[in-house]
Amino acid sequence: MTEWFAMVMGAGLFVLMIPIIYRIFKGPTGFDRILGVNVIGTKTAVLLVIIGTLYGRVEMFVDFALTYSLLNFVAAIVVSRYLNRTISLKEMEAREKAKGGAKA
Amino acid sequence: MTDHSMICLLAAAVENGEVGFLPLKIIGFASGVVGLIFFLGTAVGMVRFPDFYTRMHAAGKGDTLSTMLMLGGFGLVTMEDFSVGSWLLLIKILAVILFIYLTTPTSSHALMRAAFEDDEMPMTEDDLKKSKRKGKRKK
Amino acid sequence: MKILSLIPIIAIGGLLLWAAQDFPKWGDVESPASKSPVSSHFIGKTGVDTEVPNMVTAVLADYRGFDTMFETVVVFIAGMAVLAILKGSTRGNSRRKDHEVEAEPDLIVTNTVRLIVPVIQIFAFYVLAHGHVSPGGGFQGGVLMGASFILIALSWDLEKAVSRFSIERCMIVAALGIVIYGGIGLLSMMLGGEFLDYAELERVLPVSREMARYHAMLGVEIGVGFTVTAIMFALYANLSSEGSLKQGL
Amino acid sequence: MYPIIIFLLLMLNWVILSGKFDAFHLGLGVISCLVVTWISQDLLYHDRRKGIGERLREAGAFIQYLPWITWEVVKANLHVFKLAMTKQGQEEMSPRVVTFETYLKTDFAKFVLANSITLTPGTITMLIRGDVFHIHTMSQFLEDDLLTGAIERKVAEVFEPEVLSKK
Repeated sequence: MTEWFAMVMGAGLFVLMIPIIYRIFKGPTGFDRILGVNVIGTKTAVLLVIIGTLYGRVEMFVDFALTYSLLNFVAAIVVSRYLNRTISLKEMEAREKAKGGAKA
Repeated sequence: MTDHSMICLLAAAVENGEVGFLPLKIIGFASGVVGLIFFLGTAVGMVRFPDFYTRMHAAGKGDTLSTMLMLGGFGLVTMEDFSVGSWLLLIKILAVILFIYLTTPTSSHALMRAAFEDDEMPMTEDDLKKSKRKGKRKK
Repeated sequence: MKILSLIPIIAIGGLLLWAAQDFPKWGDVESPASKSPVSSHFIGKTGVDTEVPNMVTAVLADYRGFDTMFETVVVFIAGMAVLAILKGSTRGNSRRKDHEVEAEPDLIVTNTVRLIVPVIQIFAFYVLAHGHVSPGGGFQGGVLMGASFILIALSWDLEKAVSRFSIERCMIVAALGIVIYGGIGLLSMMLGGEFLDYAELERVLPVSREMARYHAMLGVEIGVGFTVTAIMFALYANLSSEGSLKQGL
Repeated sequence: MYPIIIFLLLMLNWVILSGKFDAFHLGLGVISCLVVTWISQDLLYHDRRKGIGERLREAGAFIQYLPWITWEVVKANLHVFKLAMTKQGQEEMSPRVVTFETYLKTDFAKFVLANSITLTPGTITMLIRGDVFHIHTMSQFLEDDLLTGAIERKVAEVFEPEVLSKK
């Protein structure tokens, strides 16, 4: 019964991930893609617990789930920070260009 | 009936060899399925919503509750006996839930702030109406 | 162009999937890996020799102790090389300085990080200390520990993280890890055994020969954890700021 | 005083993670908790002037606050579900950015308020500059709900009751 339930849940998660993968593929901006990756990452933690239920070793796989959700958080922070930084660099370059133009 | 006395009753039922812990399993199954339904809402929202900020609403909120419900459901389902080990396992799963509860809003805020400082302006009501009209005209 | 590159990728993926059919089934007794006498030896003897339930840890830290030791040394050398290359470099910095922006640390992110960094560190120690019974060990624990410092660097800025764990201290801790590892090996040599023959440690530890292996493995893992933590953070700090240790990513 | 509390909290954490109660593993736990307390105790409990009684009251109030916010999360999910799945929800959608100023003073209270706003239906905190919150909302009636300040009052009851009594 439990195995059957775990199988159904895993299959349901996989099916529902398809629209999100579509969003990652299509996404007009980079942020949409990151958002999709983030959602799938959170759901991977659930998938790990499902795999643990199937193998009958949940106490081991819960550790993996915790690590994975931590990794997901770090990834979101890194990406937002990186995009922030690169954007400001781009802005700076534009401003510099404008300054150079004024001088000339 | 308080939760505590109910758990004691359930434990007694298990010891007597009855179907005792079936109720817990049923609650677990139900919460898993409800979580899946909320995740469906997230998935559809991710596709249908018009711009990044509205999609963020779908992702940030749907993610929290559906993950919590699914993990909690599995925690209840795997509750085989009421030994110390299984209680610790349940508490560990609750810790993962707490972790997700804390980090999901934060990461959605961080992404949103990054997008906002990227001069990607959020869609306003007028923009939405315009895009809707355009869609209708195309049809 | 994108579509053109898709064709070989799909072809190679299909080829790999087709080749994967020839693999032995999961848990197949007849597969070459299960038939060889080496694996049956390890499966049968690990518990008797070392009292460690997790075979992977026993093989990594005991049967293959030399290999793991030099892996740790490789990690250390990688850190040293990056430091040596980037430490004196100023070419990147002069250009970079004009673009430094005043981004004040985000209130929500910093408060979340305040709450979760101690939890991550405890989790890292847990992974390190329970490498014997569940998956984990020195490398994994060290990476988690380093990640906690990197998280601090990301949410505030690099100066804050470096003030908590300076690069000099990083190098000391990294070297200390290797000294712990090699020291345990040397100690067992001085007590009459061979290098990294932990069983000889029973003379200084109040336990049996098998438990001496168990405890020595824990010590070795702690050494690996030290090195990996320090090198992780030093690599991040140097690479993200091009050696200047300012501002960061 | 505070280091001892942090040590005990970390020890609780260790016991939950480890699940082994023999002397060897508990000893390892004590050592690692001491190390973590030494490395990063300044991160937790930023404001050290508050007394222990005050902190206990805060913890109790926060535990009472949790069921309410969980119910809000459920409502938020139902709201998103409605917007995504029904045609009427699509019509109702009107995204915009709202700005308001908070009377909360400490950083931690602001952090809890911001995350609570993110979890309640239809609103996400976008930017905090000083006391000013920029919030992205999904529909009109939610915005009114936000501006009356129900969440803010709840958070203030937990962390800064003196601000409320002044008002």
